[in-house]
Amino acid sequence: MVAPPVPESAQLPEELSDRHPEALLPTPTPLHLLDANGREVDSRLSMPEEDVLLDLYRRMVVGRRFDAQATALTKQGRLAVYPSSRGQEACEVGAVVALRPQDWLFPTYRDSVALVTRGVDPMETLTLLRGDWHLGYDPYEYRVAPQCTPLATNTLHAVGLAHAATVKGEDTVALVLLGDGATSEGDTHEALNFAAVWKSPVVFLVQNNGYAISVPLAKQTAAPSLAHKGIGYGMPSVLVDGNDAAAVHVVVREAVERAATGHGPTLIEALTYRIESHTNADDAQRYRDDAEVAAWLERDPIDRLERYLTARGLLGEDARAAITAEAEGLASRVRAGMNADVEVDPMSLFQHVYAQPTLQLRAQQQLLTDELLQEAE
Amino acid sequence: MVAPPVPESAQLPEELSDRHPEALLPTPTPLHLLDANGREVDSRLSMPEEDVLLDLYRRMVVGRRFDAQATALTKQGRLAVYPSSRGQEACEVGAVVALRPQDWLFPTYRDSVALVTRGVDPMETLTLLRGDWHLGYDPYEYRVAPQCTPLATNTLHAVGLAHAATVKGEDTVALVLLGDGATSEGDTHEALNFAAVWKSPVVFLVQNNGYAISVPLAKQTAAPSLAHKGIGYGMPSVLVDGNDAAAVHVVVREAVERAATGHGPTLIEALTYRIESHTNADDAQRYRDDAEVAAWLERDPIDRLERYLTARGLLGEDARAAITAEAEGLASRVRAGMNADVEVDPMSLFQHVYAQPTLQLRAQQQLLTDELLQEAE
Amino acid sequence: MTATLGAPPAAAPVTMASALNRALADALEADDRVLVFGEDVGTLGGVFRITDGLAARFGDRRVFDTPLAESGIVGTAIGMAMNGLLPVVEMQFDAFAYPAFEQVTSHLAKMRNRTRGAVGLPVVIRVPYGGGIGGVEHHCDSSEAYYTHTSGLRVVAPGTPGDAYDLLRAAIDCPDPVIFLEPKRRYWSKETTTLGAAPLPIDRAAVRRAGSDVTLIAYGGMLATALEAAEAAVEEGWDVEVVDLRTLAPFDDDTVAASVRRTGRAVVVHEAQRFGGYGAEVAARLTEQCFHHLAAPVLRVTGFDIPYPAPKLEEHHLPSVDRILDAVARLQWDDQVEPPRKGY
Amino acid sequence: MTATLGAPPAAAPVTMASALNRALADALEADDRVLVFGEDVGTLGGVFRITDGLAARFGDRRVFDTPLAESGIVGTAIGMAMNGLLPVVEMQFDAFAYPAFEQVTSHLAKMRNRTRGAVGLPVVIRVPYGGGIGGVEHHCDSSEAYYTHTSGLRVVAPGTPGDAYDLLRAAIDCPDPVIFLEPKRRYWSKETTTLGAAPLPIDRAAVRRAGSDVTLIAYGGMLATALEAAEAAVEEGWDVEVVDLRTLAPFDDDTVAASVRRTGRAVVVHEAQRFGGYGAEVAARLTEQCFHHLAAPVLRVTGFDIPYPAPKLEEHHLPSVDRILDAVARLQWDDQVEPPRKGY
Ligand SMILES: Cc1ncc(C[n+]2csc(CCOP(=O)(O)OP(=O)(O)O)c2C)c(N)n1
Ligand SMILES: Cc1ncc(C[n+]2csc(CCOP(=O)(O)OP(=O)(O)O)c2C)c(N)n1
Ligand SMILES: [Mg+2]
Ligand SMILES: [Mg+2]
Repeated sequence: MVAPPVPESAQLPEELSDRHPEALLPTPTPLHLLDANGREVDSRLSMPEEDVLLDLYRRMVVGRRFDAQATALTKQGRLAVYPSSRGQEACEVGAVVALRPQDWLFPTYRDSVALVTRGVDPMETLTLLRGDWHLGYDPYEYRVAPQCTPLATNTLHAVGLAHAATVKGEDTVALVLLGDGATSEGDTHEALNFAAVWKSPVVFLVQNNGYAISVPLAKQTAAPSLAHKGIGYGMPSVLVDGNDAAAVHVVVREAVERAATGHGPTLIEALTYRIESHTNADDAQRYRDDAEVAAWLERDPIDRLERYLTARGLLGEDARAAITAEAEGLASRVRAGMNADVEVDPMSLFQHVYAQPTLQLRAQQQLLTDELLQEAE
Repeated sequence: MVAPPVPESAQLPEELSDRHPEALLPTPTPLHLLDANGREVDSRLSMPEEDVLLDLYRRMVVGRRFDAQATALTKQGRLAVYPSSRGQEACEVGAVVALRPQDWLFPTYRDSVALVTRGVDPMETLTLLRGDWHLGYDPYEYRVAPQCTPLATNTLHAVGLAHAATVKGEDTVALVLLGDGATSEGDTHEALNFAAVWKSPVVFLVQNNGYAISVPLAKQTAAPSLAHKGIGYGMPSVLVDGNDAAAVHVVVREAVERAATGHGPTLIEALTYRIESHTNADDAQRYRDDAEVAAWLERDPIDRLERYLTARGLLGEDARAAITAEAEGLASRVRAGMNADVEVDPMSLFQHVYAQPTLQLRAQQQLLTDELLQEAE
Repeated sequence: MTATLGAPPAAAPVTMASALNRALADALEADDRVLVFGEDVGTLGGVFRITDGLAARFGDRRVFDTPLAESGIVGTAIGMAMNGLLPVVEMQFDAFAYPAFEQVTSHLAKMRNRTRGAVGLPVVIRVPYGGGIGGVEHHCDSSEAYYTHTSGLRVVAPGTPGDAYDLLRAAIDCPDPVIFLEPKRRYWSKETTTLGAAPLPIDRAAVRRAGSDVTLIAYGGMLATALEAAEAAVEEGWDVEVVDLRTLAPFDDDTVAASVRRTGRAVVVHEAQRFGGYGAEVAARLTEQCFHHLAAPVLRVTGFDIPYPAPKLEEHHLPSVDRILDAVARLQWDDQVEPPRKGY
Repeated sequence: MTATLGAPPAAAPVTMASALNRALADALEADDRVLVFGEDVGTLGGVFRITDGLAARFGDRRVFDTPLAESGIVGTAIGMAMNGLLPVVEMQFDAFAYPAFEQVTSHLAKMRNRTRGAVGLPVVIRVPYGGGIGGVEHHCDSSEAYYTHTSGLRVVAPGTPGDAYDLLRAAIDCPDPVIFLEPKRRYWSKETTTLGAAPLPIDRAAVRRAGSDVTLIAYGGMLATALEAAEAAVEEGWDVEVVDLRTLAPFDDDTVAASVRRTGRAVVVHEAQRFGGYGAEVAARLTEQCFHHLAAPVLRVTGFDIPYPAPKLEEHHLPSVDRILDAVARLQWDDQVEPPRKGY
């Protein structure tokens, strides 16, 4: 059996995939647009518009500054914990910029930069990590689900939300982010399957950063690539260079377009790397070499795009200065915000457990009220 | 990208699959050895030895007789419930005959014929379904795990048992049976993944009988085939005609051989059909046409092999008579056994909940003892 | 009022199964946002036929079969609820809801609180629960304790056809997630009633039989057994009150404690294993609230602390009329040591 | 006995984390069939470093990282136990054990009974549980009630480093499956003790502090708080006994009921939400067993019926010394209405 050639475009008409299932397989090497030095390469993808590229660059710089600020705040004890996205900005920004206002984002704990890119207030993004409350923003305001900690569970929420959009006749696509480790959970499997069977408008973006905390990919899967899982659901899959913001952006944009036009879900695996430890509480030196980190620093997503834009004369001094100013402005707002102490009302413990507080919760609230009064005396 | 040709043999050296992941894909049409009329077809598989073929035939006939007897017993109210394997004998028998004594079988509720083929006492097989106890046999005696009802959970047990064999340096392969519906459960995904990562000696045999109770395959998956899931775990996969006992047997035998020689797990999908309703409590007419059933009756696994053996002069009158006698003997033993009323000691309720009964269970046992004494008075 | 205008529909005999079917149909009819899905609920109408005819009537956009994956069913229901729909999903049998446990505890129960009220999840999970039907292993679990211990969930268990209708309608209308436990053994029980005529609120218990000597507390599959025991107790000269909890969480303290204060004695009945069972909560909280009214400890009549038994032995495991009467008899009716308290 | 021969090793200060680490190492050393696996337990030594150094010492055949899937971890552990091994697996945090719930309830707990004793499953599931460490959502659940209600499981929760060692060794040696709850907040607590010197049996509770007025019942993360409360109560003139349950299921009725009969008053303490919590079982069964000795209802001091709160608010949720003392104060010390019963 010789497999038919894969068509040039990811916009895969369904009939084709029926006749030639191998068309659902990813390419053997990741799709990309820029090499590590920011030079354009031959690709089946077409380069995004210049303003989009500049926007991606700007948002990556701002996102990284946010990330660095958050990391710094953990060292000062201002944040309980922070899982950094450093190194993964091409995925977070490239993907989110591909969303339309009516689309939804289903992020994980790792994806604070994606949230900021989506426009979530940076202080609201950090509410969870500062320990004030489980969530700081209104999901409906930004169309961003709560950052999800139980791994892979958000994949199903995304499918459900997208399917509901189909049922209601709304043009909404759900983009769900997950890590390489999360692909091992049963929920990922169920979500890919439901989405494929229902042809739901969902885009699954696996940020394969090589590790699940300390566990390297080789202990996570024996697959040729995580994208190779797609065909087992009848879902087209794409393998992309996750440090190439332009490529991630184009690939996600195509997938969003497929989803929005009724062609169903796409599985995208983006190869990237987390530069920091899993969180500030982790010590990555226990399980990986400095040399490995150094090699990935060479493939930095921001540098890469910066070189390209600079070489093409698209990134002048003024633009750089404006972006730096924006990033620093954000960082100082975050610093100021996080240095101000926030009081959280203990009574909020009892709110929103049910739509209406139960009698039992009212009694428990009274108990706490009495205790606090006593203490105050 | 043009995929490389798939090699002739399923005995896939691992290096090859590394270089050419497409080699992990199943063939586009099911492998077979005999067509529906029992004529040998061109195949990459080689026909099993004549004695093996006769053995497969004999066991299928006996298995079907057992199955028919069990179904009859439900009508007489002697069995609480019975999920019939009728139509799936080629899978159940073909696979089990491929196991060596030291191997393990992990069956589902559907696979009573597989149990009988493995040598489990037919009365012990029916203990569960007669409602006497949850299990009638000692798993270690036959190397057969309890028939599993919670779907797909047994896939993980099989992987664990097989991995333990590897750890202990024992030559044991675990064959796990599951249905098309069960492939949708998260546990199936986790099991395939663990097995592939650990290179465990496991064979996954999906009996795709087209339905999960009433739900047809098209609502279960959008994949080109269920076997296409293998590549997503880096696992070779095989699509086989599940009504061709010879083909199933050879394919499972090759997979057992791969597993036993350290080449890891295989995913096999066997296309078959359940002729009866899901169980005697189900009414298949609510969700499928008589015409569909009729078409599958034309592809009967026993007829097929019988025609082949007869045409080749391998199945004489004596052999037939002996097999019929064996089948009828079994059926009458089952009838006799099931018509005898079995007393189940109520005190057994409290045994084996823990290795040693707890004080609480002893007190509860006393309560029941007192009640029964009172009643008897 | 004339005979033709505004007259309530005549009461008619109805099984719990058909009451549930009617509740689903009426909810689908009343609100476009209601969806019914799960394993075999479409074409087949469910293995217990609770969804019979719904797919044909409302179309497979609103009533449909899913792939076979319970976490998937609950997880996607959560996403649908986030997007404004009202999913009513079926778990085929009690033990087959366990694969969805993480979605239920970590998301369904917590979402409203996590999001400070921004995201409510009005999902109903229908779970045929309990035994007494001769089912083989894994088909007869009673798992109410797992759910009632999970803050953020409402847990409901109707004991009669009329209540099955009312409570399912109320559960679907409820902005909170509801675990809706359907007692399998009562599916084919009949009641002559007018469905929906005078529904009691979802979070209220009901005194099903008034009595002055002892309170039997039951729900779901055990309500009928408790009522039977109450009748049988007449012979012994005991006047037994039966409270039907209807909703297990949140608990209707007022109704139940009032009854126990009146009678001074209480027995709680359930099929589930005893240790850490729902009855423990009932006993503990009633003791906290009624200690000085109690002539005896609140007793529990429950299943044993064993895996649910095979069909041939289930009768020994399940609370029976006799076992309930034995417990009532142990409530120190002629306590010589302790004088009866105030009021007795 | 000379100073060099047979002398017990000198007692030394040890944290609960290192006691657990030592228990695993000693078990791995003592029995080849012991395997330790889970997420990040190999190279990293676990996120709490409980398995630190074990992979290096015993090799990655015996101590290893799995793919990230909890049902997979428990399900394969079941298969390994069927094949004669003794798996000790780690769930990274309490709430992340929920995906394994079906494997735990439908298989791990039931296998011995289903197979009439033919297949025992000596699996230990280690679960870092509870809060008090400023963890974000899903990292601080207390789920003992889900497991203690599941017949066939043993549930253990050490409160001290010495017990952590003894109970983990006993759990690994135990032929039954054990859910081993490790109180995260006590990982770094120290005790000066000789590990393994005089282990108490796995299913026995321990009186940690003798007292005559009231019994505080605690375990795991709340033991230290209960002991602190007992000390503080001295000032109020109350002589408080503290019972450490150690094993939550099966329950050591003898030890606990004896204490409560002696004191006539009891308070049970846990972090988990109250409704349907483990404390309900303790209260219900002690009331059944000690009713005539009780001067007051058994009270519960527990977390509220809410999802575990964010770090800034957890102090308000968790039982504190003051909240325990308040409960003790509510035990009707000067009850004018009811005369003290026999014996008080
Ligand atoms: C169900 C579940 N199990 C375990 C964890 C603990 N945990 C948090 S992050 C993590 C690793 C996740 O790795 P990956 O999916 O690759 O994402 P990354 O952190 O690399 O972005 C683990 C094990 C969890 N959050 N949820
Ligand atoms: C976890 C779980 N969910 C649901 C069920 C109820 N159930 C029993 S068999 C079945 C259909 C299974 O279909 P399939 O896997 O194709 O096997 P088949 O019965 O066709 O052999 C269902 C839904 C179950 N046993 N376990
Ligand atoms: Mg990762
Ligand atoms: Mg099937």
